[in-house]
Amino acid sequence: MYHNNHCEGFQCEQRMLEASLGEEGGELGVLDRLVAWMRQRSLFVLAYGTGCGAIEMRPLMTSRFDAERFGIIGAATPRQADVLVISGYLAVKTLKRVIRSYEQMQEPKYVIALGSCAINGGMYWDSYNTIKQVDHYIPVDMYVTGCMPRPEALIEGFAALQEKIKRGEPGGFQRYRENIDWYKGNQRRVLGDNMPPDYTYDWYHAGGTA
Amino acid sequence: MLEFLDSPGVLQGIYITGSLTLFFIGLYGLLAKRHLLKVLISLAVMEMSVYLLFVGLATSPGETAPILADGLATFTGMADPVPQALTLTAIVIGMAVLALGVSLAVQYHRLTGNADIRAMSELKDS
Amino acid sequence: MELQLTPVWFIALPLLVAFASPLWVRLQLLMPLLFAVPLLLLVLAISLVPVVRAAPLLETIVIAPPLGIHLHLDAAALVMLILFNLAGALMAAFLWLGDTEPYLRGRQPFILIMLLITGCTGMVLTGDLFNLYVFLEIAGVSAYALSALRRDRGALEAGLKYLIIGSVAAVFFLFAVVLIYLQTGQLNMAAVASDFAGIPAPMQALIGLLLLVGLGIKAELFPFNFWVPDIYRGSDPATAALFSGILVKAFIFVLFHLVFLLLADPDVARAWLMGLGALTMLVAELVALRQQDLRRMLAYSSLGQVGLIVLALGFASEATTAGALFHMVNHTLVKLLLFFVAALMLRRVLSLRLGDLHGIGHRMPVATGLFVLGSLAVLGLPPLSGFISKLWILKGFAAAQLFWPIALILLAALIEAAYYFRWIKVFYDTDPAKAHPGIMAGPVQGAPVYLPLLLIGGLLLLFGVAPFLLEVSFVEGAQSLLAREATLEQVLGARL
Amino acid sequence: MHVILDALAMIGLSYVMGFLFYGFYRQFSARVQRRWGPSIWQNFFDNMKFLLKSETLSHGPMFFFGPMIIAAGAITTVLFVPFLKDSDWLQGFSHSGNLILIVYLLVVGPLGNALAVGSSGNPFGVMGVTRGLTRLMGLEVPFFLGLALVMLQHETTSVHAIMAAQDGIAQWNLFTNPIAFMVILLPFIASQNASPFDVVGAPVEVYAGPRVEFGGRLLGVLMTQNMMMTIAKLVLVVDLFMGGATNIFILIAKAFSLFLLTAAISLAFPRLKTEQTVDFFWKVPLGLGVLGVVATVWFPWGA
Amino acid sequence: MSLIVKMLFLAVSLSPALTLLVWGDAVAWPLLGGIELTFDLNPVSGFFMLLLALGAPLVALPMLRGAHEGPAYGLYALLLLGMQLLLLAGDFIGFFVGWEIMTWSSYLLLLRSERSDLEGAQSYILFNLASAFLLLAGILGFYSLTGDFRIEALASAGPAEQLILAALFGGAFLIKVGTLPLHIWVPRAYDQAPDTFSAFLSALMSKMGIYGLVLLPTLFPQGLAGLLGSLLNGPAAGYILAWIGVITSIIATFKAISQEDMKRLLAYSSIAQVGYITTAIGVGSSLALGGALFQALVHTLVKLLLFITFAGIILQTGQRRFNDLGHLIDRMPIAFFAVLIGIIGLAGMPPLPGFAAKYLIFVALIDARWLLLLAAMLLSSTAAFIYCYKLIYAPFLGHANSPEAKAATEAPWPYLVPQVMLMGLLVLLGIFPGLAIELVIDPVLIGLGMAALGAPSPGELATAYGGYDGVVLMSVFGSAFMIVTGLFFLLRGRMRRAGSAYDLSFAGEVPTAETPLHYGAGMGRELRRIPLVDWILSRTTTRFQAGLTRQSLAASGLLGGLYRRDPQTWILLAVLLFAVALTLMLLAGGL
Repeated sequence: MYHNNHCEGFQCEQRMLEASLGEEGGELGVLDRLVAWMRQRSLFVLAYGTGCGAIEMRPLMTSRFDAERFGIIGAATPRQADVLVISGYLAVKTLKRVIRSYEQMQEPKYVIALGSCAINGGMYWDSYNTIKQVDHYIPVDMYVTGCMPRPEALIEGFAALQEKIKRGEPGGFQRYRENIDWYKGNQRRVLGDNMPPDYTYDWYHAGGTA
Repeated sequence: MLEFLDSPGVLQGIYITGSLTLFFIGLYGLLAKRHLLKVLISLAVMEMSVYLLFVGLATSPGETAPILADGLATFTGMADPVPQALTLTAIVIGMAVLALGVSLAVQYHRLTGNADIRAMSELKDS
Repeated sequence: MELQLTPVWFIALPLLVAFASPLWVRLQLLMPLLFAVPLLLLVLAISLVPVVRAAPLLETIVIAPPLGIHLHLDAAALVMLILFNLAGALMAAFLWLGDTEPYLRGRQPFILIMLLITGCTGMVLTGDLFNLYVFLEIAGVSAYALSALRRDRGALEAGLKYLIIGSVAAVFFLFAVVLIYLQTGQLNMAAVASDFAGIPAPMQALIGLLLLVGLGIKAELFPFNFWVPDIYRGSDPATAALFSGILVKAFIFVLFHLVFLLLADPDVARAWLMGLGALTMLVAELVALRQQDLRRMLAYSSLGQVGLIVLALGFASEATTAGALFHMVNHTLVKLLLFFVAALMLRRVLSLRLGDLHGIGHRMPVATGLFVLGSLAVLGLPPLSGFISKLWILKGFAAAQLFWPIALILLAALIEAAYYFRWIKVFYDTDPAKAHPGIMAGPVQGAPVYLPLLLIGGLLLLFGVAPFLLEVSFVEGAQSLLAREATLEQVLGARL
Repeated sequence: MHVILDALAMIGLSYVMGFLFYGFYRQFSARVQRRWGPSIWQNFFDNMKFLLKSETLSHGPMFFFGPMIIAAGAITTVLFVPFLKDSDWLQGFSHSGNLILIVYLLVVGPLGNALAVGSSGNPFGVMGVTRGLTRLMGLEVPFFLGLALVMLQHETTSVHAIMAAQDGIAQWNLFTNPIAFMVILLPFIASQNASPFDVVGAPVEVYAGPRVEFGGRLLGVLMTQNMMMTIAKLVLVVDLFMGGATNIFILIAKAFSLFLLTAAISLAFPRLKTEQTVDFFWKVPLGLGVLGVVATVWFPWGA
Repeated sequence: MSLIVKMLFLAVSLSPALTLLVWGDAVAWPLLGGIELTFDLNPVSGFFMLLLALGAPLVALPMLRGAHEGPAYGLYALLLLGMQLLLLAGDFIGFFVGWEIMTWSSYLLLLRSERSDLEGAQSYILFNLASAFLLLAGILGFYSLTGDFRIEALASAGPAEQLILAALFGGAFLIKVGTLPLHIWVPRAYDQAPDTFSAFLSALMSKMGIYGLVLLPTLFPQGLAGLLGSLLNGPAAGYILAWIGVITSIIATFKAISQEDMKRLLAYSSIAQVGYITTAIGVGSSLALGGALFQALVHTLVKLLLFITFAGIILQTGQRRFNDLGHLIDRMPIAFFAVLIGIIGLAGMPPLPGFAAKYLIFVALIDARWLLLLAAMLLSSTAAFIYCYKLIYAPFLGHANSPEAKAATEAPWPYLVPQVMLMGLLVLLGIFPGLAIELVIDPVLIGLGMAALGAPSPGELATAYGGYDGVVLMSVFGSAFMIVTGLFFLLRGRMRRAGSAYDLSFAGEVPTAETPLHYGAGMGRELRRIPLVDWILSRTTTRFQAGLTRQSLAASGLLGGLYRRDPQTWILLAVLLFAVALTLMLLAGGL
């Protein structure tokens, strides 16, 4: 089903990581830099708590941490959101929703993996239904480690993401677009027939323009 | 002995009482009897009472029949001929009605085996 | 020998023709004659219009009134004559042209119909009370026999009921005549009228009530009209058309003729008659709401219209009287039309129950269309003639500033509409689940039978659009009906 | 040429005022909540970010045209509200319009957008539209009644004439007709889609609202028109009740003070449910309006 | 053969236009007893004749489609005849004749629908006849005062008599326009009538009631003000009428919102819209009447457009409930635009002419100082947005909910031609409200002896209270729309077409065709949580009317019992009555 599969497993990850090396913001034009600056100054976070990390996201909006001063606020629907925070472990069941929500977000869009569970399975490393590595299924732009990371760490992660956006580095969404077959293959391996609809896959393969 | 009966007042009183009695007998039969023929007979009795009343009240004692015969050339002392003529006519008509009624009743009985006026309910359909 | 065009012919000709019926049977002229005689008389009546307009015709039989019997043909009576003969001719045409049941085509119905028309004509024409009784019984007997004509259970039952109740009415009437004669020694109506005021008041009341009950039963007034639906239901629809179209009209005419003639002051009777008329109308319309049989429904509708006519005549102003006369004409035509349609439906579906007539409008479009036309006319909806006559009556009441009859008449019309349109809706029902296709399907009727129906429809429309054609007749009729003094003078003056 | 420049100036002014006012509002509310709050330009950034998104989902032509209609409606509304009194500038086409027209124009855009929401096929969006229309039904009655009191007071529907009649501060309708101002104040807040009457959009908390399916540039257009519309409404109320303005600074000052008032009220109250909103409007402001009518029209104290 | 009949029918449907164009002198037709029917065309009737001339052919066109239906054509011709008689009549009898012909011919047309049931048909004819008989009663009352049937002002009459007359006539016309609580026939009839005929009922026949209401004040020497004096700046009698109209439109609007059937919704909306007209007539000033006439004009066009369009949808899909339709926008784009234009007109939004009408009425209310009425009217007209939205959302947007809706195609051309023409007319009227005032409204006002409204330019609607310019409005809005759209495309970025209709933001879930996504029928249900709306929606007059029916049937059964007895009972009754009456009379005579 998912054709265009030139590589497999680790090789692909390597290639994907290498593809973004060596690009710098200095190469951006003035207009692009302005656009990038605007984008990093306003990040709408999809209010979607997948696991225990969601508890740590809430304080972000409160008076104590006040993420709004960085332009970070919540958004109710994926159509309006720029950032998806994978907050904690992902079950197989949740993964499908996460993928669907991610595909419904409008580019440019970014993913932050929050906590060890999302990054490498953490304490659920041998659970039968927990996703070990989120970046096998959707592209992750920023990893915030810890179990659990404090809100300050999350803000740190956001700031790093903003920095990355400002530099004009290619986001994870571009990786997703280019390696859609690999991602879909991985997703299928976990989800089996219970895959989310192929709208985005078809869109990318139809050329994805206009 | 019974001459007082000849006085017009008493005589007419008798006629009136009698015919009214007859009338009410007829009316009773009409209202209370269920057999078709009895009802028709009661009707005839009612009619009869009216004829009797008419003829009775239109005639005074001593008057003769209004027939110009046997040398009678004038109308003196004769009863008023009109009521009698009318009564005759009415009797004929009454006859005709009665005959029709009886024939219908007989046919009805033949057809349905029923002669009870209150059991005639073919037409009550609503 | 020159044949004189006198009112006697209206009575004599049908009688003669009726009694010579064996001859017509042999010559196979029954049906043509049944049609031709009323037609001839109709032509005669119409030709008499200018004559009567000049002065009422007074035809003395043997001896001059008050001793002798006389026929009195005034404008009102002429209207009724034209109506009766027109209705008779239409009825005959319907029987002749259609695929009529055999019991309506023989000698017996021929005689009976002729006698019925004769009786009604006689009642309208005669100037003598006892003669009136005779004609009343002639009409009555022929009606009893007619309603029992089919000789099945329902028809016999109807005939018997009709006979019993009709005889009671006749007894009451006869009683009144007897009392009148005993009190006044007169039988001539005009003579009685001039002496009537001299009768003691209690006796007047008794006579009045006897007359009211006797004629009320015959003329289908409210507390005395319970028999009507049964009779109409049991008779053949075509004969019911005659009862509703001719017989009732004759009795209403007689009732009011007597009232207007006998009472110097019609106010005495006004309250009674208007009250009874209004009651008749409202009760009948209300009861009709629930009817499930077309004939019963038409019977109640007939009662309602009778109530309206009595209400209008009872008021006795010129406009309402003229309107009522016009309404009589309309009602006769309409009821002929409706009962004829009912007859046609009965022949086709073999039932006239509401449930069996679902969707008949799609199978008998012309007949149902005519039914709709008739309904509109009977409801008094323009542009049909029923509207004009109702308007005339209502206008009479309005001009007299009397508003309760207007309210009642309109209310009754609304109730009437409720059931007529219910039937129409059922006729045009498109729900196939309710329709009974093919059950009890009788033969399809030929086209000619629709001719008299279409003619009636045309007349209804014509009188509705151009009522001025008839206006003079009705106004003169009303005037002659109300002109007590002039009539007395004319009749009694002829004696002197 | 003058007309075009004037129109562009009005559009620009209303946009700039719009994002600044909103930015101020966010900061103000942050300070009330003892936060630092975003920069005053934050709304501009948000809006620009959306307008510069590289991907925009569309559910069909009507979905696309809805935001266009609402934006056109906002621009039309702005152009029919006179911003300045006794000036050739910032008048737009207000001489061809009147107060009732403006009140109706305020609704044109949202209805056009409602079509787009429906076209998306998302039931949550339609639910939001219904809520919005219901709230509109509630607020419009007292709002219009208050405006009608003003129109009756000056016997005209022309905004210019009403503005011209308020010469000095003593003639401000705010003072000559305080009941009318009180009647319209809360409906006015609701028409700004501000708390406590903001359950329609239900930002952040509820997965519903008319904008549920909009993203990218279309959402940017919606945000733009929202800011402009807010300013148009503010200026309208300034014109009607605060005597209008003779130059831009006075205009900004008056509009800002009015905005401060409404913002303060907004921040002080929690959100109402839709039916509570409607019931509230039909009871309190409308009741006040009826009292106002009785007091000023049926039994006028002046006469 | 059938083609010739159809062409003939089309020609007949043009007869109102012909009458309007070539009518010469007055025509008189003697009836009897000094009653003479006179027919003439005056400016007031000319206005309504114009509506008829516009509507009749447009309704006739879709009727021609399909099988040849002789009786329907005939009845339609009769209906047109009746309405023309009504409009031309110079006397009450002619008016009544036309009124009744209209009533029964439309009833018979109604019967031709397969959907018509006994209840609906009965309520249609009975309410209309009740209206007619009230009218007749009023006419007779008028006659008893003047001795004449001509339609002209009463010369002299006491205040009580004037009030009774006004109540009778008013009652008649209010039933016809479907005022609450006498409206129950309207939704039933509009729902059950043949689909194209509903357009005629709503657009044109309700206008005859309006015609009557417009004529009503002219019967009295000082108009409505002469009845009960004046209140604030308007007639007190009109204040009552106006409240009747407004309450009607409020309740009908909420009822409309709660409907689940397209035609029933339109029916209630029709009641509401005509309620506005009633209100405006109640105000009675020249501004208000101008507004009323304008509203009548707009409502005619809008309802023709909407009913014909929905008739087309029902023809193509066979579905009429909001639940069963959806997403027809791609398959029936012309119908979509027709409904769009229609609801904009219905809601009275600028720039379409519905706004002009509302504007005039609002200004008239302010002028009369009847502000509470204004508020109430505004309530109904903003609540109308909800049903307008439902009207376009449920059939055209959202998701297709039945196989028919998924496969529908655009309606055939006899449906589309009227739609396109009406859309064009509405847009034109919206751009040039002043033109309509000059050409159509002012002659009527002058004919009624009122001040003309006037219009400085074709695009401008001007009143003493200010006005607006339709041309400017339309061009500003149009250019703004184009500029915004153009700018949008200048921005960088791509548009992405949703992969499927079910590609929805649905809380991470994946909706499918089985998911209940259509919000059409349920829309407005949550309004019941508002106490006032709940109170309105939970009340209905059907129960009262059913009770009335039951009671009259019970009375019928009770009285009918007398007729079901045997002959002996009848005779007994007669004799008893005779005896009682005799006793009474003797007693009365003796005493």
